[in-house]
Amino acid sequence: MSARPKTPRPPKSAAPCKDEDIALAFYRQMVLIRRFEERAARGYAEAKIGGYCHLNLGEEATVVGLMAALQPDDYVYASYRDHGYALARGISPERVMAELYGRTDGVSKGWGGSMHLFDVDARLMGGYGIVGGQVPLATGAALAVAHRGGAEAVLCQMGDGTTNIGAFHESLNLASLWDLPIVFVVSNNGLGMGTTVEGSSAEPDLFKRASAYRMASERVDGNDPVAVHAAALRALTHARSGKPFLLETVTERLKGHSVVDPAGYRTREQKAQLLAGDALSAYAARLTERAILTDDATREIDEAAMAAVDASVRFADASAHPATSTLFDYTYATAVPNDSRRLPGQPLFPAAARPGETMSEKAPA
Amino acid sequence: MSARPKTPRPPKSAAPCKDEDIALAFYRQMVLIRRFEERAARGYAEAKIGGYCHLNLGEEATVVGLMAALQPDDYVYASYRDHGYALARGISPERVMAELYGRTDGVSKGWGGSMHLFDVDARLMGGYGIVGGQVPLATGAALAVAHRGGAEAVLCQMGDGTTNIGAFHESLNLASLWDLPIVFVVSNNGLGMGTTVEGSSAEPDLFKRASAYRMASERVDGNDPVAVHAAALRALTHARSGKPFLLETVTERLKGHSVVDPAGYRTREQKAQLLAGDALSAYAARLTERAILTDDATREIDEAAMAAVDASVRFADASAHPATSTLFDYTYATAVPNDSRRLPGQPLFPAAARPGETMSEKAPA
Amino acid sequence: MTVISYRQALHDALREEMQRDADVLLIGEEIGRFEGSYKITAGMLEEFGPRRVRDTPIAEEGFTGAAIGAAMVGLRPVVEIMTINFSLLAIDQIVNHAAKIYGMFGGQARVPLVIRTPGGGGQQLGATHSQNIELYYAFVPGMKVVAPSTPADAKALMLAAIRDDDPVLVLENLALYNTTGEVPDVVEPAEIGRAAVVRTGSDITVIGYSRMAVIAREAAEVLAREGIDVEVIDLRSLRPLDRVTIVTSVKKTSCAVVLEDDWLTYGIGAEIAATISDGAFDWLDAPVRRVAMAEVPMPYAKSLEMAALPSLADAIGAIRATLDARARRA
Amino acid sequence: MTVISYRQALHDALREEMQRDADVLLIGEEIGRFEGSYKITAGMLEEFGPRRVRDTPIAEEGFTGAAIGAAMVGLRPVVEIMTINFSLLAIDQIVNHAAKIYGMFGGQARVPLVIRTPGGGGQQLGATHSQNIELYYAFVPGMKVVAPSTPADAKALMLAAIRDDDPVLVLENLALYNTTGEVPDVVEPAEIGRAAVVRTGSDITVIGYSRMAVIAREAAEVLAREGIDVEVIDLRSLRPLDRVTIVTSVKKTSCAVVLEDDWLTYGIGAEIAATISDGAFDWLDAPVRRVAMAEVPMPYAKSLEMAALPSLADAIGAIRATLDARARRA
Ligand SMILES: Cc1ncc(C[n+]2csc(CCOP(=O)(O)OP(=O)(O)O)c2C)c(N)n1
Ligand SMILES: Cc1ncc(C[n+]2csc(CCOP(=O)(O)OP(=O)(O)O)c2C)c(N)n1
Ligand SMILES: [Mg+2]
Ligand SMILES: [Mg+2]
Repeated sequence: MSARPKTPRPPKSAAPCKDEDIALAFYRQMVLIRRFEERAARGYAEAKIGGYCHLNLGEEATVVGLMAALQPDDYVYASYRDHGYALARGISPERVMAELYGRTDGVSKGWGGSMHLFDVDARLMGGYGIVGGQVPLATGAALAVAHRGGAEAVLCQMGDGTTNIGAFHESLNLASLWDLPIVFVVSNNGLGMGTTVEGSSAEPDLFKRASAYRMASERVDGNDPVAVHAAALRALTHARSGKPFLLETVTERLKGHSVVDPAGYRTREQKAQLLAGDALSAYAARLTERAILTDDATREIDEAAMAAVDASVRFADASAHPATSTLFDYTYATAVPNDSRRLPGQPLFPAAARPGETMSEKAPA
Repeated sequence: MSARPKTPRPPKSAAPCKDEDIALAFYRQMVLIRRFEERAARGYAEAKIGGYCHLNLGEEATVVGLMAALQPDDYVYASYRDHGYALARGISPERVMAELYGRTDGVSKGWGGSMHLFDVDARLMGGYGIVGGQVPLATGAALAVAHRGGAEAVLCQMGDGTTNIGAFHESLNLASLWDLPIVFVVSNNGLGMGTTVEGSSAEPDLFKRASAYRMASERVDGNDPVAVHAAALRALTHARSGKPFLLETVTERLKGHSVVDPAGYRTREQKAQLLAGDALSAYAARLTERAILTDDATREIDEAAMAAVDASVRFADASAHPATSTLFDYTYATAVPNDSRRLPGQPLFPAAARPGETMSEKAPA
Repeated sequence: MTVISYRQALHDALREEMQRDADVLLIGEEIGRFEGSYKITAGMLEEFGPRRVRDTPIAEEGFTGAAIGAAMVGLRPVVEIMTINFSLLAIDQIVNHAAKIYGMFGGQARVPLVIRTPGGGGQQLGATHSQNIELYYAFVPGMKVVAPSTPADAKALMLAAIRDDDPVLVLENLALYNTTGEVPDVVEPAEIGRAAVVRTGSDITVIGYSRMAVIAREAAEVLAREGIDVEVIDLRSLRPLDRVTIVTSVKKTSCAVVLEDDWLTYGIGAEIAATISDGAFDWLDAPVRRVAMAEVPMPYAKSLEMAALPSLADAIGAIRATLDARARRA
Repeated sequence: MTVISYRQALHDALREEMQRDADVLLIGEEIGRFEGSYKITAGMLEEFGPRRVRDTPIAEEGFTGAAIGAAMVGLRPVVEIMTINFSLLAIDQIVNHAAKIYGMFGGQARVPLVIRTPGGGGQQLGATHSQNIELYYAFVPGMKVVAPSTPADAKALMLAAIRDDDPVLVLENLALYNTTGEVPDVVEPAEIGRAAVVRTGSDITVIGYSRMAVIAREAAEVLAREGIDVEVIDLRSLRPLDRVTIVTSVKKTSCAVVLEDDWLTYGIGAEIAATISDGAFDWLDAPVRRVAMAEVPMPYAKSLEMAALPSLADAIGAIRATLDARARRA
């Protein structure tokens, strides 16, 4: 394995302690995510980024509030809409952008892409492209913690639409039955792709679904990072005592489902309204009003974010594409004989000698 | 198709109207099911019946109360524990037993066996061996009814353990979202195979799970056929108005999970207690007390049931085994070219002539 | 004849059947308001309304199962599963229910269901979104599986699938949606279960389906310029599999290459190769070569993805090598 | 050496690993209080307690996924899926998650998971409970799939599977649980990915796995009495597939028969036949014959089930026919 930059495990006391400092730190992270996501959209348009690319635009408050509530040893499982979670968990924008670019210095070494960010040091246990796929996995990580009597908790993030899939039901039941230290977070941005919560969930008050598992739950304003942070802390405390929790954060998705979706199912007015009521500017206004944020600070924070994002692009662009020779490196962790390592153009059997001729003793791939 | 006995569609007014008559009719059916199931267990021991064989012993009151509440045109989907449902739906014991025997006169022509009873005339839309498999299907049948604006309802029976599988969640959500005319019935016999409801469902008050879908629900004493009948009528009325319903009937499984299960996880005392508190004898006692049932009637009913069951065995035994030539009859409803109709011992290609020789023009199977 | 896209052909087939038969309805995620992830159902909600164009929750097992149940009771649902990868969430309903109901109940209930779903890689979608797992359905008696490679076949096979009384999986392909081709003004439903010799040739038989049938035709054209005369078979139907057409061709050409977009070991091509090696045993002058995807979880990085996916160059290389192998044995 | 049953061998392997390594735990439906549907885990709950022997709700996707997640964080769960038919409920977690996690995240997380599950028909369990769909897992890069046919292999392969850092599916078989055989007192883990020549012979190669490897040995014994010398290969590992052992044998015998308990078209045997026809092309003197299940939803009736399942007689018939086919060409 190449020596790649590691995500420093944040010291336990890293969180700023004064309210204003916390508020500012949240704002700073929110701006970083906003700028990063805007830059990612541009990278996609430039064909530097491929595949599906889902942004946290509009959801920054939820992302930042949640991640701030975690201890360094806690585990995070996320959906494919995971860039912000990675950044807020302390992973460098460089390594996140490099992953979006599909390069060797990316968090997942270019194997995962936008939907599959993973960092073992940050205990970010992956973004997952299969809707709901992360939910049983996160439940299992919590089972492992409980099995070993650990003090960690697991945070499992998912979207609103994800509450309708079977894995959600099976996992919440297991977590409750087995008293697992896990917080299920539903980032309710009101939409699946274009389908509304009301159009897909017979109980649109999603947090109420926890009652089917005798699980505690709460709904919080997902546009307020401080409120999310406080709710997440409560939920995590609950979880650490062996009682899983369902937390619903109500937020908005500013743009289309993924960067290629023009969101034609929204009217022009709706789009304008969304941008106007945007949580980031609302939060900035609140902080300015409370004199926590000055115009200078706003500018400085924005510039710092832009600089970090620009640096991430330079880093990503400079990072190497994975070499074809590494294609077979990650099929198995435990090597076994007869693993097939054959490129599409290669024959299954090397042109063999015929009966009577001397045989090539090369093993088939 | 051979001319096989059809299940007569019961006339709408067939249900007896006086309370006592109803009570007696229920008792009569319960006894028939009891005797049939006991005989099925014997048939299994005699190796006349194969595969898995799950009995309704102890659940007769639930079965009879539910089926009595249906209109002739309503659809029934059931789990593999389906013998009683078939009988109470009016299918002749002969054709049910013949199916258990795997014979051509069986309801499913010997193709289904104990777990897969189906009768298109009785609108018994199948027993299903995959736990929860029937739940989306039944939901879809209700969708078809709603789509056509029909007046029928669908009754979907399942066990308590089945409420933990994803399909349950997805289906109840769909049914509620789409206002479908369906009653989901959970026959809660307290156990999966040997696992208790408390050991498998974080919310053991199973009917409460309906709230996760804003669905109405109710729990009823599943050992009282009259109570089940009344509750089912309420639920069906609700469903016909486009509001799905979840009905939980609390009952007991007298014996093992299937006929081969000695139920070693129950103590001798528990077993004795179960037999003592058996719903059939309790119901008989109640009817006797209310002078609805006399000793003579008890005897007559029992003898009639035994006679019917004996006749069913004779019928089944006399019915033909499906001929091997019919093996390929039911792979497809719409015939298509190149369907593979090959027995295991047959070559894929008939011994072909070699180049130069005259070719056999037979198509490969 | 008009030249339209594969996407349009699918759309047209759906629309015509919706107009023709009130029992046909569309069910799937985001097919209505969002107009379909790949826009096959664009405009359908507006034309046919929400009762016949059912947007569903994210619940593949539930809504696929519901479609099967609706089919049992006489509707003719067409389900969209957004990509074939997600069909794994619904496979119990498809394999254990849709494919079994007709047989398991002795022919008492039919399941006139269509499942439309695209396969295809090459879009940097990563390991879970780049699989070609049509094998899972083609393997199952009771299922029918068709895999058109042209707009004309897309339309004709979709029409056939909708009118068929059995569950039919129609394998679409992400990489083909924007390809175009001639489609007759009036299209008859195709016969499910027939392969097509889409180019006659005498030197070698190349067999493909879906995207790889397109690659096969392209390879044939390239090689034709060198005087190599390739016969191309487009399987069109994976179940039933038309062995006669394949074997008949190889008896003529005496060698064959199979192109497939799935993994080699146990892939669709294994059956094709085994079928040829058996049915044309005495005619075959070189081993049947298979060109398939590298056997790895598909990486996101473009460099790796390109290395893992079979290409036109791979196809041409394999054809040449097979002709060489025959020559060596001649 | 002791003679024990296949069931006992599996049980012993699990028990020894549970004793050896506290990270090993058992997860599945009815494995504790009920002692397992097929009693492989009898006594385990009592010995190891409910934290290490986890009875689950009926939720294949949930508990299999949870086991995968626990494996990601370092436990070594052994999941029982009651029969392979029910694995379709969990296949998204197995194929889209267990098999992908190591690669998709660039090697950062391992999934040391075992899935134990029996296949096998012949018990009149009907269409949904009689399938042999190991193909679905053997097809997937990232998975390992082993299929023991003897008590000794059952133990050795189970030990290997538990100690392996990748997801391994151990295919058991309903019809083999009560079969017996010699097992060494101390068993070393087997090497996953190796087939075994379990009987050497010179006339023909017969290849099988799981129950059909037993049938292969029986057929060899019957034919030996007539002087026909059959070489028998037990695949043991379906993924990776040991092509070298297969091809080497056929180069010696020059003809082969494949026995499989799944459906013929696209079944496991297709790959074996294709592999032989390619790798031993110039040595092969007759087409590779496959003996497989009839391609129907399995009927319940005994008469039909027996007709649909491959038998010893079918195997013997195919071997004779293949020897004849070779003789005709000699
Ligand atoms: C099993 C599965 N089905 C469908 C999809 C396609 N899909 C990707 S995202 C998405 C919508 C998810 O909505 P939600 O859970 O609310 O998350 P959000 O995107 O709003 O964060 C869908 C349907 C998928 N990836 N996986
Ligand atoms: C998907 C699936 N998983 C597991 C099984 C094995 N199985 C058959 S019945 C059963 C228990 C079902 O319990 P419940 O739903 O309470 O129904 P009951 O048998 O008590 O009527 C199990 C686990 C199965 N048939 N299908
Ligand atoms: Mg959403
Ligand atoms: Mg039960």
